[in-house]
Amino acid sequence: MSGVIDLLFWAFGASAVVTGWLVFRTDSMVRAAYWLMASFVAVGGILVLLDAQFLGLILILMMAGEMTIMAIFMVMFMMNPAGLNPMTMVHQHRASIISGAGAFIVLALVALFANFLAEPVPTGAEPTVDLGVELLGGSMLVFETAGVALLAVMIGAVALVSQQGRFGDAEAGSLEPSLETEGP
Amino acid sequence: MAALGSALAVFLATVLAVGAAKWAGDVLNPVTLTIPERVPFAGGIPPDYHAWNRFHIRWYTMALLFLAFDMEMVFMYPWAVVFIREGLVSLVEMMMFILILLVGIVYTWRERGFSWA
Amino acid sequence: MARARVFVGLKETLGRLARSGPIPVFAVTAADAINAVRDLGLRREVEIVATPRHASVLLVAGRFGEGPIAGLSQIHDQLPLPRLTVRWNGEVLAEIPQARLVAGDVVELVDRLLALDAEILAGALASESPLLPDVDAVEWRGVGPYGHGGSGMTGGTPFGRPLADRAPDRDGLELDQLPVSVGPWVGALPAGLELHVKLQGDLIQGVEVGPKVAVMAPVDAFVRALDVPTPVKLLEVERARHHLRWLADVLVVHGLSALGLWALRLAHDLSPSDRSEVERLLSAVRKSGVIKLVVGRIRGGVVSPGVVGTGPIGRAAGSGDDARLDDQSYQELQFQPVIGETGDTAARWNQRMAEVVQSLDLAARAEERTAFGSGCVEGPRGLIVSKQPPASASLLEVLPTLLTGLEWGDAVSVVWSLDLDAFATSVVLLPSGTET
Amino acid sequence: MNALASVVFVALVLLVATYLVAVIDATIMIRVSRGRGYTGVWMDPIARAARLMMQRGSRTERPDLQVWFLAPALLAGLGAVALASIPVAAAVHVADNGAGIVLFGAAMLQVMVAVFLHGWAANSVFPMLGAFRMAAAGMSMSIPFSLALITTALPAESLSVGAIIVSQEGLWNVVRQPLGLPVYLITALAFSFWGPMQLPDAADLAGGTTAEISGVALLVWRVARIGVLVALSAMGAAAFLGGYLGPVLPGWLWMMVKTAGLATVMVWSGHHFARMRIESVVFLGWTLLLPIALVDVFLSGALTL
Repeated sequence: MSGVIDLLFWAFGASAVVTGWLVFRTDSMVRAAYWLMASFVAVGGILVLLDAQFLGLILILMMAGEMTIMAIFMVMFMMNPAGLNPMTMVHQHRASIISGAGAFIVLALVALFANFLAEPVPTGAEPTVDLGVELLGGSMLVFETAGVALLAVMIGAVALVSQQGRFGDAEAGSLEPSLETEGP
Repeated sequence: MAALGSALAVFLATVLAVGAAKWAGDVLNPVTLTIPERVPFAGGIPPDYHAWNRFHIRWYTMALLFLAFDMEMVFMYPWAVVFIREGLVSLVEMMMFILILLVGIVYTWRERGFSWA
Repeated sequence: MARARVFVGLKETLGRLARSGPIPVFAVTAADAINAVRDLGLRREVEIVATPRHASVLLVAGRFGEGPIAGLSQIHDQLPLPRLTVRWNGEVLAEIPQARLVAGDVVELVDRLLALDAEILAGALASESPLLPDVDAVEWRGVGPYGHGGSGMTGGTPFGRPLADRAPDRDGLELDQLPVSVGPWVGALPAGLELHVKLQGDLIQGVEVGPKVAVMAPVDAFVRALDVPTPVKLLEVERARHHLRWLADVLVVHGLSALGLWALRLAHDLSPSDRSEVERLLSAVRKSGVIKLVVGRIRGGVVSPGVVGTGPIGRAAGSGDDARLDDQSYQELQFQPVIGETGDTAARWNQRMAEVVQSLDLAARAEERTAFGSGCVEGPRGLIVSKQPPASASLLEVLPTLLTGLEWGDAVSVVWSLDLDAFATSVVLLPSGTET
Repeated sequence: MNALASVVFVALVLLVATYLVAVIDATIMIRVSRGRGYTGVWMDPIARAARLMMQRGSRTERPDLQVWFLAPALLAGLGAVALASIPVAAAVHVADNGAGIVLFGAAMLQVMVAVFLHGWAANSVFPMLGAFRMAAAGMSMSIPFSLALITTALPAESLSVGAIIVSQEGLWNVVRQPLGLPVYLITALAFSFWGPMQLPDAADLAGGTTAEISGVALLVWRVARIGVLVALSAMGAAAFLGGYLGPVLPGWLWMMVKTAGLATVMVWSGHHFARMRIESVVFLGWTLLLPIALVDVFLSGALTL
């Protein structure tokens, strides 16, 4: 059993890295977005292997929507969205190589030298339940604040992009009729 | 976890089997197509342009709203599991959370964010 | 060798199984064959499909003008193998001389189709080879730095076609505007209508009507009634049948193919006694929500009586114009036209559905009365005056204004609600001896 | 079940169920269109499948070929994995883990991805319009869809489908949460792009995302789409109609009857309700179904306490 799990871990790990790399190798915006999703799905698989089934699956669930939005907005705003003419997805080579290599070294050092707990998850532990209790108990304030933050995000997004407002076209100023000033 | 292993096996097996079926279909009827046979169909007149373009979605407001609500869904799942255990507190807390988000929906609806831009 | 035998055996079995199902047919239809093709759709042996990619048979029905038919060779090549072309009730095709000629009614056509299909499934008959030459429309292979025809980020003709250009939009974003030619032969639009549409996203920013296909004028009971007084009963049943057939088409476009088939079946042998059955159909159509929840929600698509003042379109917009009011027989029957108000897409649906019932009612009371015959008739699409193009011909001029700004699906709904005829979609050739 | 048994089991269930739904669809089609005296419904799906297997596949001139090939297989795989997350009888399941409804929801959201990719990859205008319609419909419907399912987890205190079924021993969720099943069924139509929500493959797009495919690819796409419908019906039966619970008959038979019932309702709706406009779908999802689903959550929650 543990042999299979090891195998799956390496398979998921390798696919996460390879698909992540493919994000930058493709010319198509849609492919890039969904390669990224594939990478997240592989990470979700690793989370499941770590017995965090809910977190792993919810990652896969969420990324379907999020990456579709990413694909759609990239298609909407990028020139040549399908990559019919070859182009490069990587820019600022020197800076990205340095930061990439730096991040890799730091993470590798952490992986090699950090003192990880070797405790397996106790049998009978229910991570989903613990998560729920935490949300409603200790982290209640954080959770409700997240609600307010999400509301702010929504209103901000709508205010920025909505073209036809309540009081007519946004470009016309969207003034409430009672506030209409005299003259043109 | 073993259950999810089975799920993975089912998924991969179906995808592979379907792939094999399509491969068999291509073996039965080898695909060699001429250029006109590959022209996209829109009623008989060949297209002048590639269909792939900067596609203007008319519901971008809704797409942004979806991002926020997708986050909210993540909280709902663990909440549902501990709902009875935590009792009234959980109901009130989640109601507060949802009511805050509903303001966003009402605002978007008032700004006509759900109709085609 | 053994493997080849297995494949042959497998193909034979599949062919035998496939024969018991419907033959998918893609139809290219001239005006005088539209009703025949609709009747063909009633047969279980045949299924009319919306795209050539799903079809086994290309059916070219009815009489066209001389010369090649726009888009026909292209569509022929878009059919997957094994494919077959059948020419029904018309001359030999210049572009597909090997097409099998069939003359006769639906029964004969279906018999011939079944025989040909069985042969082709058994491999006894070779599939038709492509018509168009296997060459690129635009030189692109080996062109440019990557050999794919493109240049820079968006320039050139990568893989044979350019990329769309940007255009400003009503919401201030400047994104790509994709010019597409839709039609003349696509299930989503009336046969023969070719639209050059500028799409930004799924929204239409501009419409031009493409070149028209030449077809022979269809002759129906209403055209004959121009010269000969015709029984009211016959005319009104024909009118109801016409509207039911229109209903069948639009129901299919709105995803209600089963109800559409019911409408066709009713239209096929309609008589005034079918009124209760027709009302059941109409009630099912109303309950489907297609009028209130679908076409009723389209913003736009209003045709004012000033544009078309006659026929169901005019009456749906509040015009009281109806040639039947001036006819003595109809006066005796105390005919009063149904008149709508808004003139939008839903009003046109309601108008035609009300007129079906009204026509059946008139037909039931008409007894032996005859009407018209003096050069002017109230046809199912409005006033027909002999030797003049019908009013519906002018509908195409308003199409660009009607459709601009609509989402693609809404635009399709509006187009179908206009019940465009050959005079609108095509160049109509009259039989020799008659003037235009 | 071990992996091999799971694969065989799901494949069998999927094939049989897909065939039955195709027969139900043909029967309803004939009844509604008043085509009397036709007895070929049992043979009809097989004949259509055989014809498509003999047909040569098609390509457009510059598609995203791998993606185009992958999409039908992906849709089939997602239908299978969604079906696998549902117990067919007490303790007989393939992949109902502690988070079965999350697995199911993830598969359904990925259906949106599969359809989007299918339409995008052809590089043709009708499939592409279909792809973007699916994205809009999927996003509008996914929140009420998930909420309806989450509500069924409230009395069960678990995200596992098996636990949700067990929690309905006294009273089915369809009675306890009357708003849930209608919301679930409407949104399920969107994820199986069926009937009133048949937007990506619609007739006004000449077949939409399928407009450019023929042969085996078309067959796979159609079968997979029915497979998704079956999975959605089975989940509806498990989450709202008590799954395998029921008197007299064995559990698996109850599950089958309930699934077939819901599948029939969805297929029936396809022949009786017109396809909605995409704008209306977005509006419906956000301004009607979402508030109803929220009321459902809190009302059922208050009643559960």
